[in-house]
Amino acid sequence: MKSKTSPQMAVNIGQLKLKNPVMTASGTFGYGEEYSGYVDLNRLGAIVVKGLSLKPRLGNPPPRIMETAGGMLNAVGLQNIGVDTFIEEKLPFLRNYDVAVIANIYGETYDEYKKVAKKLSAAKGVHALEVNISCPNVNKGGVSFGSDPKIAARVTRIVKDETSQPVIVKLTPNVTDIAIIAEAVEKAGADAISLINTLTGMSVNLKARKPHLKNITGGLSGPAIKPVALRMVWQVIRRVSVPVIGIGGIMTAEDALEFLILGAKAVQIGTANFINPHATIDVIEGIKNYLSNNKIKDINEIIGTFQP
Amino acid sequence: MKSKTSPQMAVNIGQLKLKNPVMTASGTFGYGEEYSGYVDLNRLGAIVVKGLSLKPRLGNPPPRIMETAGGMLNAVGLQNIGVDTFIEEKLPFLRNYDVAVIANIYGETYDEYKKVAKKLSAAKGVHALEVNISCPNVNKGGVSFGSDPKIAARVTRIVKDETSQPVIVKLTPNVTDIAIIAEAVEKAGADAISLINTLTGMSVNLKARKPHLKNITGGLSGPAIKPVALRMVWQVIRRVSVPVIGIGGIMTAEDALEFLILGAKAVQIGTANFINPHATIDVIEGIKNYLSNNKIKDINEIIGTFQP
Amino acid sequence: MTKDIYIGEILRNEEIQEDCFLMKMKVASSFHDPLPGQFVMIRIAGLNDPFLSRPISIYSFSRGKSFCSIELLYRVVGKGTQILAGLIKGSQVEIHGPLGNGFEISTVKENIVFIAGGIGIAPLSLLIEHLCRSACLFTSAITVYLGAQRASAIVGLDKLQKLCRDITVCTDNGTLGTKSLVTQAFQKNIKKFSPANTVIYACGPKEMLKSLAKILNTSKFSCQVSLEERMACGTGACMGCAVAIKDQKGTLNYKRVCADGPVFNLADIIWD
Amino acid sequence: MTKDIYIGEILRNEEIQEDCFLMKMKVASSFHDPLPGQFVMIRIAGLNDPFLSRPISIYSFSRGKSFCSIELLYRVVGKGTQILAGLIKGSQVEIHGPLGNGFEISTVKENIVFIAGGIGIAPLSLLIEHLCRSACLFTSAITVYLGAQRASAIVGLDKLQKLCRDITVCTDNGTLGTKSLVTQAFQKNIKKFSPANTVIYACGPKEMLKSLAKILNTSKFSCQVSLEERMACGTGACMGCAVAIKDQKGTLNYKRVCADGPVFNLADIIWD
Ligand SMILES: Cc1cc2nc3c(=O)[nH]c(=O)nc-3n(C[C@H](O)[C@H](O)[C@H](O)COP(=O)(O)OP(=O)(O)OC[C@H]3O[C@@H](n4cnc5c(N)ncnc54)[C@H](O)[C@@H]3O)c2cc1C
Ligand SMILES: Cc1cc2nc3c(=O)[nH]c(=O)nc-3n(C[C@H](O)[C@H](O)[C@H](O)COP(=O)(O)OP(=O)(O)OC[C@H]3O[C@@H](n4cnc5c(N)ncnc54)[C@H](O)[C@@H]3O)c2cc1C
Ligand SMILES: Cc1cc2nc3c(=O)[nH]c(=O)nc-3n(C[C@H](O)[C@H](O)[C@H](O)COP(=O)(O)O)c2cc1C
Ligand SMILES: Cc1cc2nc3c(=O)[nH]c(=O)nc-3n(C[C@H](O)[C@H](O)[C@H](O)COP(=O)(O)O)c2cc1C
Ligand code: FES
Ligand code: FES
Repeated sequence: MKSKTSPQMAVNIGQLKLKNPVMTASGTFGYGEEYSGYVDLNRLGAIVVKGLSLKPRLGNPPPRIMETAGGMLNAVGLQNIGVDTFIEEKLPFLRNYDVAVIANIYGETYDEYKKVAKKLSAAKGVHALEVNISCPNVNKGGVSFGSDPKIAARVTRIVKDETSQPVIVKLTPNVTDIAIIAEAVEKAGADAISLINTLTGMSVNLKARKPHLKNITGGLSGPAIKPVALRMVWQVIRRVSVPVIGIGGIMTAEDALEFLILGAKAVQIGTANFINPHATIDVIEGIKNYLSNNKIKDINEIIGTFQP
Repeated sequence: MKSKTSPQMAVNIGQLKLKNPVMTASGTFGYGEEYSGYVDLNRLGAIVVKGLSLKPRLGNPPPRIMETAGGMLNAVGLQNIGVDTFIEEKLPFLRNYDVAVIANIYGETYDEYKKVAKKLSAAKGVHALEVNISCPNVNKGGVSFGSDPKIAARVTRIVKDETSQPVIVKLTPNVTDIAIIAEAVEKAGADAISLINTLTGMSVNLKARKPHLKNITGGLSGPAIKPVALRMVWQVIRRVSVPVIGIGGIMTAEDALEFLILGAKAVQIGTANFINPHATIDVIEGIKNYLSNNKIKDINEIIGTFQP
Repeated sequence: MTKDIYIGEILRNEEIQEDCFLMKMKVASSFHDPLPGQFVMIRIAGLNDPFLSRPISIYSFSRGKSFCSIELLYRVVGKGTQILAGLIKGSQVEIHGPLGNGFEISTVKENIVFIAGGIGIAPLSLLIEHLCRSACLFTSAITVYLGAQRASAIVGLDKLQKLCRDITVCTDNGTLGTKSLVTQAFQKNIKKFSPANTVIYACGPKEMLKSLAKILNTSKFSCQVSLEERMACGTGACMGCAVAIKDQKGTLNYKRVCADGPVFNLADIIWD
Repeated sequence: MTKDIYIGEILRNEEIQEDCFLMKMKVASSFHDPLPGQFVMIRIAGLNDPFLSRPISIYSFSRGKSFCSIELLYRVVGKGTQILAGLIKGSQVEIHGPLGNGFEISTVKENIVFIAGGIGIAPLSLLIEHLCRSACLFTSAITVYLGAQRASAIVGLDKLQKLCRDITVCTDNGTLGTKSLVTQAFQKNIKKFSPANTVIYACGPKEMLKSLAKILNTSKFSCQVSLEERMACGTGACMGCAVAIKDQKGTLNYKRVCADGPVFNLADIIWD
């Protein structure tokens, strides 16, 4: 039943051209290396690396993760090697591959975002920036940058001013109205919007009467959050005209197709990598099969074909 | 290993005295009747009935529910028989039991809340009101009453003015900062706060390229949302002094104990009833066993013993 | 009536046709005698994925000395039924029921017509069995129209053949019986039956019931159908399994398939 | 090296002690030879509850003509291991590995001391086997201290006895061997060993490793331990399995048990 010509899988996120719409989600695929034994990185739509900060970050004390029903909590606390070490030590490895590399960036102050963006903008082998605005804003007493449209817009503008690379802004779901934030960052110049980051959650160790995570709360990811992710993509997609990248609980090609049909131009695979190190390739293959079986020649033909 | 004297299970929610901290969650236990074959209603801490509106509500067209990973979506649309029919036809049945009955109320306008509260306040056999403020506010273009602290406070005050019964305000999790809403309703006179209602989610029917729910979006409940519920209870409990009732994904006694240890004075069992019609009793028995096994004489001794 | 959750121990679980399984289980004798058309909610104890229980009609029931046995006839269509199909002898399931209202049984009619599409035979079969066993009824009064897409999707025929004689089998592609939609096969013979002395029972896919509704539209035939909807509780509490039904005044009301049905008068159903 | 996900077909899965199971499975021969101390991530294909894979050390490994066989020794402590314990012969699991860094093997030492608490014997056992098989080593150089709370929690002893002679068994309650903590039993004999010519390998509960750290505190013994932490990916990507480790300058760093470990120098670990 398979058609002989392979379906066309390339999609564009603004100027960024991807082989296919399947990326890795930041923080779930290391710096690419960690999965290079399992996955031919050349086959991926893009690799979004672990969130980078100006200085190396120690991250939170353990325990950092806990399993939940259909998902997991993490409080890694953005442990990372810092932008300089990334450029020196990790980027050369990634340059060996013919794959789009997206640097996920993170700051505790506006200035940090600015500096990280600047450094990465000058680095060879980075094809786009993804701005994580879910982190607590040190200037504003810990309220997340991403929960206030004005602050979200300001971060976006600051990063845009530092780079000529496409800027993707990644939204947090822990807000009353995500569409308002999306509109604000679009207006501020975002070239694309990705969503969702993790939902804030918590897990209680009954025996010890303590939190399971040392950090008390953590970010919930995995299939448990897929319904929330789909809803938010649906909300945002109708309010912005820039491309939207769907993230949240995608485990299979079918899950990914749900986001694409809703109107997401691409998707990111997060927690699924942990359960199945081959998940990204399985999703790509699954989408191809779906297109072939349904005699669809080009992935773009199905994006946004959802009928409410 | 069981101690011979049964542990003391009674808790107080303000003036409301409950045999034990286990209630049913609104909309998941009908009007009590539906489960009276499976559960001796006399054994429950309280029965919270299906949300009541001033006039009977038809509810949303089907399909109304969909399964998700570790949970379900519902878009019942508050189908109910209306407050008058409830008082005439359902309350007499409940009066046969020695159990606290809590009426969950719902309005599309301030005035509807007021009128429903008034009617129930005068009805014999209603022991408290639970105000559902997660519903879209028709006056404010569909934004939920519960997502704005001022509106939430106003609804609380309106209901308080109509009744001498304890007023529990039930919060929606679809907000940026639930603690602000909790503080606002406490200040407005809420005698207790219950949380969480469902997270808004969505499910896509890939084959039909349509939503699984006719209403497109629905409320996510079940174990998938427990981490979010625990986190929100934890956020609220430290900001208000009125009793907090924990709701969200409680399937077992252990789940319930997690909420109690965090500081919730009582819990509600929702979706679990669907999976196990005997869930409420299983939770009550399980808590008793836990107390006996740990030689704790009174449930109140463990409430709020969590050490962050 | 006290209701309970029962452990069903699988005695047998066989693929009797392509993708179609017959599961026999034993449950404690406190299980109530089901009415034809009632169903159970079934799940695998301790398994949270799939999360919800699944509604399945009672296909056959018998009461032994120390336990009851229940047969379910089901088609594998998704995750839940797939997992059921994998259960082996000795495995345990959790069930509760019997749930819902059975068919209204009128013994005064001359003709009783059954129209079943595919797995829709499951709830009807118990009713046919019941009617055949009730002394006051001649099996000659029973006419069955059994249809499916293709031969391999025709199930329950062997049991039927033991119960009654007037069976018309049809398949969409003609691989068994007449090549015809089951509703068309019935329509061709509709003149044989007088509305006043006939009662029709039907179960099958929505499209089949819809065309039956069209066929019977202006006629005076009384027709009861068993409907399916996604369910969460199965006990009438969640309002999840709504179906649009006309009340006496003809206004739309949402009824619960689990508690107000699954059997409804075909004429009362409002199709979308 | 290309890494893959393997299907493990259960050959045997028996409770060899109270709550302690030995699982033997066969996997395709492309599975790489594990180093002692390495582990696999294991899950039941298609089952999403529990959600994450579980890390289990490779207890034993052999390469046959057409497939490899892997043995896992595990204790049932929660949902995941409970489900593993329920698997019967012929069931399939999904594994990936071998993961992590094994023990550093120094063959020049005179004495090799193993200290295992309970199920902690699992990763050490493969190392002992390896050392015994390597020609350059006399089994007399090996001393094993094997401890647990009670007799029924002592596992892996039979296999050990086939490999080496100098085994001290101790239990907290004295139901087998010496009544002593395993670390105390070692401490009593510590004078027998010279730091320069001895290497220590240990695995067990955190408390055991902590007291071992205290015992060895100012000594010059080189001691490698295998640590456990909750894991999500097992491949170094999620940063979930962090453990506080001193770097050369003595500053705290979070290392990944899965990718930087699970074997660490005891002296580098910062206990909370
Ligand atoms: C009262 C009642 C009695 C039933 N009796 C039988 C029976 O005797 N034998 C039998 O094989 N089936 C019966 N069904 C249908 C059966 O419940 C569904 O096939 C089953 O729930 C599908 O579960 P799944 O996980 O395999 O499929 P899913 O993955 O949940 O869904 C697969 C497909 O089945 C459809 N579906 C899912 N749930 C239902 C449902 N409750 N009703 C109708 N379609 C559904 C979906 O829309 C989808 O197309 C009955 C349904 C009801 C409501
Ligand atoms: C590298 C490594 C090798 C291991 N090798 C073995 C082995 O060979 N045999 C064996 O029996 N066990 C081994 N473990 C421990 C094993 O992974 C846990 O016992 C298992 O994950 C518990 O899963 P569960 O679902 O049964 O328990 P859960 O319900 O998840 O937890 C039950 C208890 O186990 C603890 N626990 C959970 N996960 C881990 C973990 N990853 N590490 C330590 N404790 C945990 C929890 O804190 C809790 O107290 C190893 C762990 C690691 C990290
Ligand atoms: C362990 C872990 C670490 C993460 N780190 C980051 C990060 O550094 N930056 C970021 O923007 N998102 C981070 N995320 C969020 C994911 O990229 C993704 O948005 C989220 O997990 C939801 O997708 P999923 O359900 O497919 O995992 C992390 C998620 C996990 C589970
Ligand atoms: C089918 C269904 C109907 C519900 N109806 C109501 C309602 O009428 N009023 C209300 O306040 N909450 C309603 N809820 C929310 C529940 O009371 C509860 O807050 C939520 O389901 C989370 O708890 P759970 O995960 O234990 O189900 C409903 C939930 C479900 C699943
Ligand atoms: S399934 Fe819950 S009311 Fe019918
Ligand atoms: S488990 Fe993911 S980094 Fe170790």
